[in-house]
Amino acid sequence: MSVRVLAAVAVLLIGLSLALPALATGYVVYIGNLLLVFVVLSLGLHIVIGEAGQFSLAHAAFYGIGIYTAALSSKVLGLPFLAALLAGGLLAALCGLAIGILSLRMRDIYLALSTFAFGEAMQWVFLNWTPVTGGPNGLAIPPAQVLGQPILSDKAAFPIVAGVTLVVVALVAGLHASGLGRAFRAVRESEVAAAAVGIDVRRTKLLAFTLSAFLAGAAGGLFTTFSTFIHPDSLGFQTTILVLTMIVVGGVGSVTGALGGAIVFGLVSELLRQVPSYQEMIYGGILILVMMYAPRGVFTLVGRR
Amino acid sequence: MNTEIVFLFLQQGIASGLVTGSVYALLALALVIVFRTTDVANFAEGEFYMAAAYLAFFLIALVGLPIWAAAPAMVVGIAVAAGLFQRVVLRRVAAARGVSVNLVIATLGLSYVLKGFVRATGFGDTPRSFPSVVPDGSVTLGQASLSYLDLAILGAALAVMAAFFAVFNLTRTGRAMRAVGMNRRAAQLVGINLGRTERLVWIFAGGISAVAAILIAPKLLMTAEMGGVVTLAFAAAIVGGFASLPGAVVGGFIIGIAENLVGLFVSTRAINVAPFVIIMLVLIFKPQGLFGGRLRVRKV
Amino acid sequence: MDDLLALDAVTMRFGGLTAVNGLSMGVTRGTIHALIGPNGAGKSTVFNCVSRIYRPTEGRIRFDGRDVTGLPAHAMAGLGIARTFQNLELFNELTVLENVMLGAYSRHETRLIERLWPRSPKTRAWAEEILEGTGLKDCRDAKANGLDFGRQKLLEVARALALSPTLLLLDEPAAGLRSREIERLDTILTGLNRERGITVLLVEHVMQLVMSISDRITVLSFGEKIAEGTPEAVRGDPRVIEAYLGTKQPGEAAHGEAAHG
Amino acid sequence: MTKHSLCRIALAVAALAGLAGPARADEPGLTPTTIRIGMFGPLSGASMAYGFDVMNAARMYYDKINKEGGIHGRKIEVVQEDDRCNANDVVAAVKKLVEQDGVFLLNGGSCSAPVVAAKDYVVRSGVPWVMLNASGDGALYPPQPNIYGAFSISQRAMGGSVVEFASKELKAKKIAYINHDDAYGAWNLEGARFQAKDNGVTLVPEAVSPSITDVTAPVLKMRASGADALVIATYARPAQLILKKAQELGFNKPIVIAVNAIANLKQLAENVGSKDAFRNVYIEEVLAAKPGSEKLAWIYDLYKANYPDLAGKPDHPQVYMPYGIPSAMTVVRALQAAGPNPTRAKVIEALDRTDFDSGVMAGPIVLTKTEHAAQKASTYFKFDGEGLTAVPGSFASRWTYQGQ
Repeated sequence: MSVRVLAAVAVLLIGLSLALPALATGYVVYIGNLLLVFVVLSLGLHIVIGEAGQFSLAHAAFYGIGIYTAALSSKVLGLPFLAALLAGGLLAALCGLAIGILSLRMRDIYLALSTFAFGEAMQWVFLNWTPVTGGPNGLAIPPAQVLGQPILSDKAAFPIVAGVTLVVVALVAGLHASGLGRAFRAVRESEVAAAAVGIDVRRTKLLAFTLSAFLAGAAGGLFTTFSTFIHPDSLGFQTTILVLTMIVVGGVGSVTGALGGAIVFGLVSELLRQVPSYQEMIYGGILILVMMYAPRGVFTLVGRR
Repeated sequence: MNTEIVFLFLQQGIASGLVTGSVYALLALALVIVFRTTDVANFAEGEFYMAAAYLAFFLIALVGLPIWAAAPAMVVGIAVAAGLFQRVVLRRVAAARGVSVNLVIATLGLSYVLKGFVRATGFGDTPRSFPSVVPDGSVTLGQASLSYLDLAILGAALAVMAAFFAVFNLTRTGRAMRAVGMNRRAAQLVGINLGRTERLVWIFAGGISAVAAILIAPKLLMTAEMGGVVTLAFAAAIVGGFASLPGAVVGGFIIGIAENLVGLFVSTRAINVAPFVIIMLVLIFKPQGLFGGRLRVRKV
Repeated sequence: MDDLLALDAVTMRFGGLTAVNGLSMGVTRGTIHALIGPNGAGKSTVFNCVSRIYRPTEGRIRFDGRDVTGLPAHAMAGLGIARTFQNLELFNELTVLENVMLGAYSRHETRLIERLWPRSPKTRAWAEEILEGTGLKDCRDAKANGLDFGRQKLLEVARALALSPTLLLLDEPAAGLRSREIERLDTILTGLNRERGITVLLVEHVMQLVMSISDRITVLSFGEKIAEGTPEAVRGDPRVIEAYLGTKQPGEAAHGEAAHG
Repeated sequence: MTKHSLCRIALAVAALAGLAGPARADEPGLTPTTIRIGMFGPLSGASMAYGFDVMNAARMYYDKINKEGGIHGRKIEVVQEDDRCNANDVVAAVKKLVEQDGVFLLNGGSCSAPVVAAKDYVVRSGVPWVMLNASGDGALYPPQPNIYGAFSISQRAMGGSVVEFASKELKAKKIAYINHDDAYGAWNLEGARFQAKDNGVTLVPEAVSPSITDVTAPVLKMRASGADALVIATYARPAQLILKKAQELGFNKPIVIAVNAIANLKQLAENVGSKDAFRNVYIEEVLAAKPGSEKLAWIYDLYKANYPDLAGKPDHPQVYMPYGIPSAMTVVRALQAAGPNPTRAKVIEALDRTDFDSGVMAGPIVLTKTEHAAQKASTYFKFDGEGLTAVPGSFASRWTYQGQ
């Protein structure tokens, strides 16, 4: 992502933070909040798939860990929002690291399916660890505390969500342009050559897994600012696939692609609610057509690199 | 729990597990032959199987064809459709950028289209079945009881595996498929038609999915969501090594039996998590699955 | 003797196959040293042992007096060992500039802050300098897999040079190059060696290049060393001539091989 | 795609762009001639069967009321949203209906777990919410001031009732109970446990996933437990697999199929295949009469008249269709009771005094200030694979909310 695109994103997010709560309805702001959570999720998955080229299908699990941790640390420990969000991110990162270590010897489809299995197992844990997660009853999320004030509406939450998203976008764009980002991509392109130029391939992969899980967990923390309820049903493979679709349709390997894919696909998904009887066919058709005619993603032409 | 019950549980659990395992194995075989030749993890496999079941239902229940006429017609129909999908969509996706994730997303798109289509017909919600090709009745093995249909499914999984094993090892086409799987460029150099070989593999996969549907739909019932069972076929394939035909069958058995034993001796709540725990355990110790061989050292 | 790199009875077996058998050799600091031999002689295996892609079954490898046999592959770059690959291992989807910048990763971008700082100005400047020196400047923003073969080969060398290596391992740098490109390679390598004092170990079939630039040559056949010495000495060695299809001169024989090297 | 759906997408784009402002008024959704009601439920995807025709039923009932002159001269105007039975989409649908479309009240929700996601928002916004057929126990206990539900039956009441039936009518001392590991299952098991304890019988519960493929383990365990009766409280597909497996494994005790599992009965018999499987099978029903009976005929006739296209489609009307009627009736009655100048507060007050016989459900629809689950009764039939024979007597749950 070029500096110019980043600046545009910053202006847009800051502008929306000021304008949206004043002008739009709570519904529009809610959709905005949700889209931004998916932006953070996509950027997280982008790090592990787009940058480091490692196939991870456990993203929804890390997202869930972030949500439950943030909600519970706010409920039980009374942590303020930012601390709860970081707690969610860190616990998710820790799990990401563990999965990374276990998966180091695997590649391609084996890696994909072992992380898939982890994701499914975690969803089962969310559903069955009733004393902690509320199990099938779901968990009521307490209002996030910012500067001692509870956040009670989508409009109050939006500037916070937008602010955190902006920080994440800037960090991921910065990472992409940094030496570490290049090291990630080197591992993606050729592990042998990466080692030959002095990149510790194992450590780099682990770092990618950890960072990716951290962002997924942080996205979960963001979700708790405007949501009041979480159920394990929302934390399954469908969610992982949705995020994967966002980055692939946006353009694998491109920060702009992950960002744009999340926004566009989030919007498409919301708009398709209006055509219930056709939506699955339309959605599937879009995926096929994009893969046939825009295989590098719809956003790679804007702000490549 | 006394010993008598433990024995009963073991016998019935393993017997039924073998049958359910062959359901997974049949679908896993379709996944594996596609993957090892074309490198595509087919996320639409479940929907091929679903579409096949509904096509059979349509031909039998609505058109009124007898099953001996409907079954072959449906197998051919699905096989051709799978071949068409490869020809029209996948070839283009692969040509534009052979990244496997793009191919996966394309198959995912197809799965949504098929599910949406079946739902739009109105038949997708109520669980349905069509008359089984196998008569009612059951046999007792020790203390375990299995229906004729169960035995037919078990037999079919083994037969399909054997047939493919023969095709892959003994025929020219089969050897071409293997060669393409090992090294596409080299295969092309020795005169193998890549497009045709890949298309054949998809046609085969469509065919197995259809055969599986004839046998399995009466047992597991049909809804638009019935393709979800392929998750367990993926589990079976990966446990077996994802490129190995016997591996897929053994993997299917392992998953099927483990589900039952976990349900009987641990908790029925844990049945649906058992396959994923097995995947993780197997891959941690054998990163290429049970039959996947060793990690290849790449020449540089 | 001032050996920068020393192999001590290195043996590498793959299953039942012995690719390198008890090889001992030294590469003197500041020289260009060639490793030659017929196909399958084990030259690339030696390279892969030195760059730690393989762990030798037996024997020790010392670099600059230090035993490096147990170090991981990525540690070698930090010590100043750079390499190129016989079958090209570029970062295909990255640009030429990024490829070269990655070469600098372990020696010029060592502090965390440098690795995390967006756009990495220092590394960028250094990479530009390398591109200038290797004549790849005009394609700096092209993707590596978009270059022609000759430039891809050159890019491998450029990436290795970005590391500021003490020892440069070149695995068939001239294979597939046209004669004009080979001449340029000759100039670059000689220049590096003379001006920057980089020690070079190369595997090469193109004898024209080997004979013109090498200070010393080691000849391998079936995993064993059969000769070692100056180009003139090796050229006349009967065992070498025999290894290269009996009667032919090594130079002539190798031209045929280079086509499919 | 029809022109109509393109229009809908265009409108939705406009809404998201903030172009279509909300209706602002003291009492939103109210004009001198109309009352706007927001309806949501699964119109697409895997859960469509639970809500699609239930929404149609409620809509056709409102049409009927409109044709009869409306409510105090106001016509009911329905705005409908798809919630995909997915928590995020339920919340999006509810927020759109309340803030964008400015509806007066909500009449929606067919899936019990995800609808709970909208609870806090609805309570904060104060809009009256009458669920469709969602049991929604999670939003009803503890009672919220403006949320009403369980018009088919509350899951606690269902669990209590089947256990009552098994222990009183079938004289079972030990009852095997297979349910799901989801929200539904957690709630109905609570009612079942309470009733079993109260009746002094043993309950042997086993929970399975709704996506289970091999039901050998739960059925075999139930058989080995020596239970005198088996209650199947799963959804339709697993229930049919269990029924089939029970017969294959020679389970010969009575089997009670709870209402959650009821699909098309003819299809059920066909799917299970063997007639032997139905020697000792009972089904729970929450409608006032068996499907196809005289008493409910008006609903099916109305459906045919309102949706001739749909009625021609296979499997339509869907089994749960009639459940939409009592919910819509409750809304209409409360609006009528609130008088010619209704406010949300007046409607909530009226809802808290609801007590009528819908003629559609097995029991009366009763709502009070402290109990917001509407319907608790069920009846039982013996099912032999073809015909239904009513079992006389009432088998009510005795579970009540005791606070947290």
